[in-house]
Amino acid sequence: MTDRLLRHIRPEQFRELILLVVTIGALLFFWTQIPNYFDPRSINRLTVGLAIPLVVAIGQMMVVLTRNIDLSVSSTVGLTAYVVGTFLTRNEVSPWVAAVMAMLLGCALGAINGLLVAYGGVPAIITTLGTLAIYRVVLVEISGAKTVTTGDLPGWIGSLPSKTLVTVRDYDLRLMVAIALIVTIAGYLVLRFLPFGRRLYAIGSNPDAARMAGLPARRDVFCAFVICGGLAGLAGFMYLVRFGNITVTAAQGLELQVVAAVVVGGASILGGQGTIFGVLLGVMLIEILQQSLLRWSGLSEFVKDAILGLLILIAITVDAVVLGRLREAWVNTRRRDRAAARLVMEGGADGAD
Amino acid sequence: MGRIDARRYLRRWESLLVLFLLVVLAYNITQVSNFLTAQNQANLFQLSIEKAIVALIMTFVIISGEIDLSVASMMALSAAVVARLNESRMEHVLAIVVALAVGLGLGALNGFFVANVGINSLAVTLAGYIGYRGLAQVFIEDNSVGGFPGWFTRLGQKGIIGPITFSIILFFIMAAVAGVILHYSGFGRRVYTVGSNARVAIFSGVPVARTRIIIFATSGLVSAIAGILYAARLGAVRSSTAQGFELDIITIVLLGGVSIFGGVGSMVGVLLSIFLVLNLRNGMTIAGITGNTQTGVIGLLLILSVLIPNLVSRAQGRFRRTPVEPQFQAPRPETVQSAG
Amino acid sequence: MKRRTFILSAAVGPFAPAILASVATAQSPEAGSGGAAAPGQEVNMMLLPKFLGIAVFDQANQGAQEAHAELENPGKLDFVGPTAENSVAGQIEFVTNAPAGGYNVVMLSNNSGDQIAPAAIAADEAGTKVVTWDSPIPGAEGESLFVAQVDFDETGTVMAEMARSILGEDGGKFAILSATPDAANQNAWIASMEEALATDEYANLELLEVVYGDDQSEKSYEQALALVDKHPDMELIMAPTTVGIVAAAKALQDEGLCDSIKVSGLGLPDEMSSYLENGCSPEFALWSFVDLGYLTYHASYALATGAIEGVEGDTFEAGRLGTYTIEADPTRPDTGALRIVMGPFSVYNADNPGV
Amino acid sequence: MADLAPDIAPARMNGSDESSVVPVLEMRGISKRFGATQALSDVSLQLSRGEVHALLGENGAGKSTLIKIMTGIESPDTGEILLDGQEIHLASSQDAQRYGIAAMYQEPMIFPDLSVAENIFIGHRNRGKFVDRRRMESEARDVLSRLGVEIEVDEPARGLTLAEQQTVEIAKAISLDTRVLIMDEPTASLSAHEVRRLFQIIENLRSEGVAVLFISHRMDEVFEISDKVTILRDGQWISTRPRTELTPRMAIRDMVGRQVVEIFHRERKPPGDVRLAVEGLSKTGAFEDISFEIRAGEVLGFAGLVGARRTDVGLALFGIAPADRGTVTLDGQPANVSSPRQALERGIAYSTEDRRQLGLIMGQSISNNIVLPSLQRFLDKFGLVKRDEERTVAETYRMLLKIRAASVDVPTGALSGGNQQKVVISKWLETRPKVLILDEPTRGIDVGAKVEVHQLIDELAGQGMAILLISSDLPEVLAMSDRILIMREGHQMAILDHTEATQEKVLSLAMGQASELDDVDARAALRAVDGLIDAGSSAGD
Repeated sequence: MTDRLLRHIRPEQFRELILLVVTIGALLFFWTQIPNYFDPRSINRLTVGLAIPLVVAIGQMMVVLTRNIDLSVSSTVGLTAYVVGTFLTRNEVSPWVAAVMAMLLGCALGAINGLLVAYGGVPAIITTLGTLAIYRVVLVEISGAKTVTTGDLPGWIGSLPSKTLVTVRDYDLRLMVAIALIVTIAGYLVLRFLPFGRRLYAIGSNPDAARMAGLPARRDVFCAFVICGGLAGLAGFMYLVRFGNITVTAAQGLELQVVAAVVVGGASILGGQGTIFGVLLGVMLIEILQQSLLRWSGLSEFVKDAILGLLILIAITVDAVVLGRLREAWVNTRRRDRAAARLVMEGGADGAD
Repeated sequence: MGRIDARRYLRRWESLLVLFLLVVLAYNITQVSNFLTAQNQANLFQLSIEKAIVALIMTFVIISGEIDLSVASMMALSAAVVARLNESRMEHVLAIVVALAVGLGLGALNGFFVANVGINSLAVTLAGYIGYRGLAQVFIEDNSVGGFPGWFTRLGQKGIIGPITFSIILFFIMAAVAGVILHYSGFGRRVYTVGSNARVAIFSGVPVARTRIIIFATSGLVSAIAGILYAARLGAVRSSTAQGFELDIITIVLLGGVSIFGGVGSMVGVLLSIFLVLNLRNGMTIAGITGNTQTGVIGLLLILSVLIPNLVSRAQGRFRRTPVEPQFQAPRPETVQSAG
Repeated sequence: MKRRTFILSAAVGPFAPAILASVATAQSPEAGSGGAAAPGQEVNMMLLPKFLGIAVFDQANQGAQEAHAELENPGKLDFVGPTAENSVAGQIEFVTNAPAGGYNVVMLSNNSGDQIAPAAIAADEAGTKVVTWDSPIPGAEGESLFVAQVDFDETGTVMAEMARSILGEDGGKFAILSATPDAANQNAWIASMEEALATDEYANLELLEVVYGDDQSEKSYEQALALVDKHPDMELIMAPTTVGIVAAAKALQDEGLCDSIKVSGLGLPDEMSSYLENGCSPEFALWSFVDLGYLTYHASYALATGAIEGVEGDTFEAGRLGTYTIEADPTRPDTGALRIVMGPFSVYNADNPGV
Repeated sequence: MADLAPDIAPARMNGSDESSVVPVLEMRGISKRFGATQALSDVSLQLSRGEVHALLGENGAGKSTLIKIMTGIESPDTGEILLDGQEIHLASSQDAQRYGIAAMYQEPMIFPDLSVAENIFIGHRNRGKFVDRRRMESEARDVLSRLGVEIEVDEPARGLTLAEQQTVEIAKAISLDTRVLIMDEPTASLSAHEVRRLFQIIENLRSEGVAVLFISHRMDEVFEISDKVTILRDGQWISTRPRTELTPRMAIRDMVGRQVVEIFHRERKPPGDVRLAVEGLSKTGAFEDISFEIRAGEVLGFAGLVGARRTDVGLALFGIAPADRGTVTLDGQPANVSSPRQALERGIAYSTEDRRQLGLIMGQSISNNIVLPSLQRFLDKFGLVKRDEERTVAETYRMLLKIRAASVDVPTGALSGGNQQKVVISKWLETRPKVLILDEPTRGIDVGAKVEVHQLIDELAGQGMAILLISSDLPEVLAMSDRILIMREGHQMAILDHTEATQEKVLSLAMGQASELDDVDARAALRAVDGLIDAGSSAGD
């Protein structure tokens, strides 16, 4: 039975299936609990809430694939939001220019991480733990602890968050969500169809082999950090647009939320495994939980973090226990199939097994 | 990539820390007028004493090749438990015992998932990081709960010997005990063994799973102690108590020369790092440098302390480094994958 | 939901229905002795806000710097503070280290409730005065003096009055979006507003819930939207915090909800002007934080130089603001707390946009 | 020794016809120094088209350094590398790859998360800007069929057996138009059947004109497959001869630099009482119905081809991967153990062949490693380690087993393979076992150290220890054992007395239809222990 199942579906796909079912289950559950849950308004709120963590998570995942981690993303988001915000209070530029500025700044910050990790040989967790603090300090120092406020920003900042591309029966596709979706699709394409993307999997999957195979591992790891920084920069721009008021604490704590989403989405902390679709589901599940518990009167919102913690624990345990077994079973099924095929090919011999 | 001669490596690291410490001390003594007063010295410890205490057990955790991100959340949870029980008029000593038991139990639970279920500790304790603070929220919601008995807050705030508080005395006792256990006991030897190569440990009959569970359970217990001391010092508890402490604590330990890959590190290094960080913070605070900048300076120190030796040895061309450092305990078991 | 906040205003003065801007004139220039402290004396000052990164605290610093220059103080005036997530421990750290840093006065906007008391007492014993402003130490231990921006009991009435003026005579339902649960000033204001609501005057105003945005934009933003979804019949969000009010206004504007739900509370005219224009926030109130910093500095300077002793009835000259008298703090009875009330409240609306 | 080496470099012999005999790759006068060690001095080597060239030498002879230089991982201090007679410089492994030089190692460098096709083509440049899966997969199928193997190319490589992974690596090399393929101990972990298949592939490569540099410790393989043999010793070139002009005895002499007694000859003494009795031991998917007994002072050899599941029996007795059925008694007491700890308590010790991953903690000192399994005995009543005692004991082993190290504080990572093996054995001896299971105790160590290990086995047996010797080195098993148990695919074929055992007899019993279903012994231990780590069963305790 499992054999037959395993011939058609790989364990990784199975996990995504489970995650999808859980996500839909959560939606249905809250639908029965919260009035007007599938209202256009609620759905719009949910999708907009997804946008920023999703963009950061896509970048984070690229780094995690290479068996590294970037904890500095939250400071990058905060710093770019602040710097671009300050720039905008003094200069009138178009949204596009501002977004590109934010991404470039993010890339630069990511490049510092990438240099230290890929070329300086400093472990990623140490590097980004350091830059998490350092980028925040830069923010505090250049801001003199002052705040960017909506009032000082150009008018388009005020209208951008509610800017809607398509509306179907009051269900909006907001610009912010569209950006996040474009990033997600781009991430999917890069990881699936670019040699660079496949190399990221290779590097995390077996770093020694990557070196032996002559892959440009240093450069690729560096690039992964730059991309992660760039996307965090873009998220910084989105953050500025969405919240308008940027204080020195902007986006603090986002890093672990994003890592949690990536982990729940099935990317391995040890690199080499994970899909964009999984990350999307991971971000969605966490966001649904957070947003819904804030609005659910059946349970105090104060239990939401406890539930979130439990959820992560369940996700990783299911992964370790169930998927570990499945993967082993899958490998065995495959081998048995191959051996059987070979026996047939080689004329049967004395069917030993 | 195992470090072939860990001892020599550590000795070099510790010398570097001593040098840093001397520079900072020299600056503080000459530039800060009241630096050497007993009160200031006591303050210096008192203000970060909870982090220093947790850093002691975090040293064990990281040397054993694991990480515990849940310590600060555990501090908040134990403090919240004490506060909640105190509020519902439970005998205060009993409340403390319950909170300690919670710490021990949830720490052991972390350990169970790491050692017996086989999940990467980063993932397990990330769940704890979110979940334990979540439990604290369940207990005290977003209130600030205080009203502890007088003896409890006095214990956290008033000096026992001059300005030296109970927490400071406890820290030094715990540091001595931790040092002896890590470096001179059989358990300490096992911690290094498990962190260096868990497979060899299993083949040698070392109780690997039990060692890990003990480490994580102790981590929970010590975090609970620190959380309770923190509650006593502040006199009131919120669910956001000790937020962000975990990264400070890990930074202190790594700055002390403990390898994030496990198997390498010494208590002397960590103590030096604690003294360095405390003095640095004290000097900077008195010089009017804000908390954020302090953290940044320490972060920079952390990166430089790994980067500089790397660059030096590369300049000397002694060995090539691998382009991609494995992030956490390589090699990776193929059969089961860790997180997700 | 059961709350365990500090109940500060046990006794509340009589309510004048429409006090608003006119009432809170705090100066009492007729009161006796004291006078100006001699300028040019060395006093080392620390201005310690709740945390860094909030516009109003920058304004307070501006006022303090103004007074610092005016009094030709050769000592230092440092504007330092913790970050938001580390506010409680950070404030305690700064106050604890203040004597060693050679500060004579710490001017504190307390965000730590009574948790800061031990550090304040220790600082006081070590010769560093603790003068609070904006937000006091609830139990007043270790605190020499509190410089209140307005009469706290009055704030509740002002907020109730604004709520009624927005919701109309028929009243309606509203929620409060506060700062942190430890913020003594917000807690006192909310308590005072709840008392006001208990009177017949505001009987048709119903407070649905109090939530906390921790003075962080994003959390306040999310909380505001959650309030909207949780309470479909809510018509007003009252945010007695400058961060919360602007985040809530932005959230409602982004979601296009300003027609049905309004925002009010305490806000900076600078930050709120666009929401005043587009009707998201037709009315809000505040006082001058520049003046608050200025006054706090003067009071602290007078105290540190010995120009006043810091007892009830002392009066002193506060530069361009005139003369002030120290009085017992009626919002914190039985604690021996002393305060100076600055005032007045400014209410901003279409007639008085404030910018 | 230069006098022993006739100069047969073809280029110089037939100088006239340059184009046909210029070697594909020539290493000329290569020297390399690491700190105080001269790893290579003035070593030369020529590889020609379609030639299988074996490289022999003891551990530390400089083979791996030479390979690293050929693949651009290290650069030589002096000397030149010529490709088709043109000097080239290899700054990185990418450079080597570009010139068509590839290497494969004992442990295949596979990406378990990528598909087979991707594994083959991941290192390729100039395959266009995008990944064209369909084209890649069809090309991968082509390459694999050229090698005569059939593997599904669109599935993750984690599902492959070790041999299949090697095939993928060879396919990768071929797809890169590799002209020189270096194979570093490719057969070390393959079953006999798989070795045959590999040799078939090497034949294909030879006919395609690829130059193969083949490194192996197994003399029989070297003599079977290679055209030419080069021998290194102590970083120096000793000889290069056509295989036909070489005998194993000559090869060993060149490798060791002296005439050595190849095999230790053991005096058998009458054994004592039965120590370990095993009855009907079975483990599903591994081995079936194993029964034997070992007496005190007896050496029981475990012979069989790789894949015969001998290691699994050892792991079961030691409690790493306990058996499902059957009984084990030790000195008459039941000894079915479920963890190494229980095994050690009862006096069963197991020395693994994988020193690097399972045997020693390389970063820790000799003394720490030696006392590790018996740490409990070195603790005082406070649980503190009695360091003096620890040192004394470690010193004793250093003297007794002639471990060559400056002191017992030296980290084991700094020792040679043979000395590491002695530390491993010391560590188990210190547990004072009644039964010692030795799994491939002489694999990968040089001939001198091998003889010392054999002497040690003899002494231990003489002291009354029961020894279970698992070895793929048939002469070693024949020389050392009192009796020999022969396994084939998890089944016990026979137990022969040393008097009746001959190489032919043992081999004929051991050979048979080899199974391809499972990984081979060398990985069984790793897999078992990872199972413990991951599933974290209580067996660790």
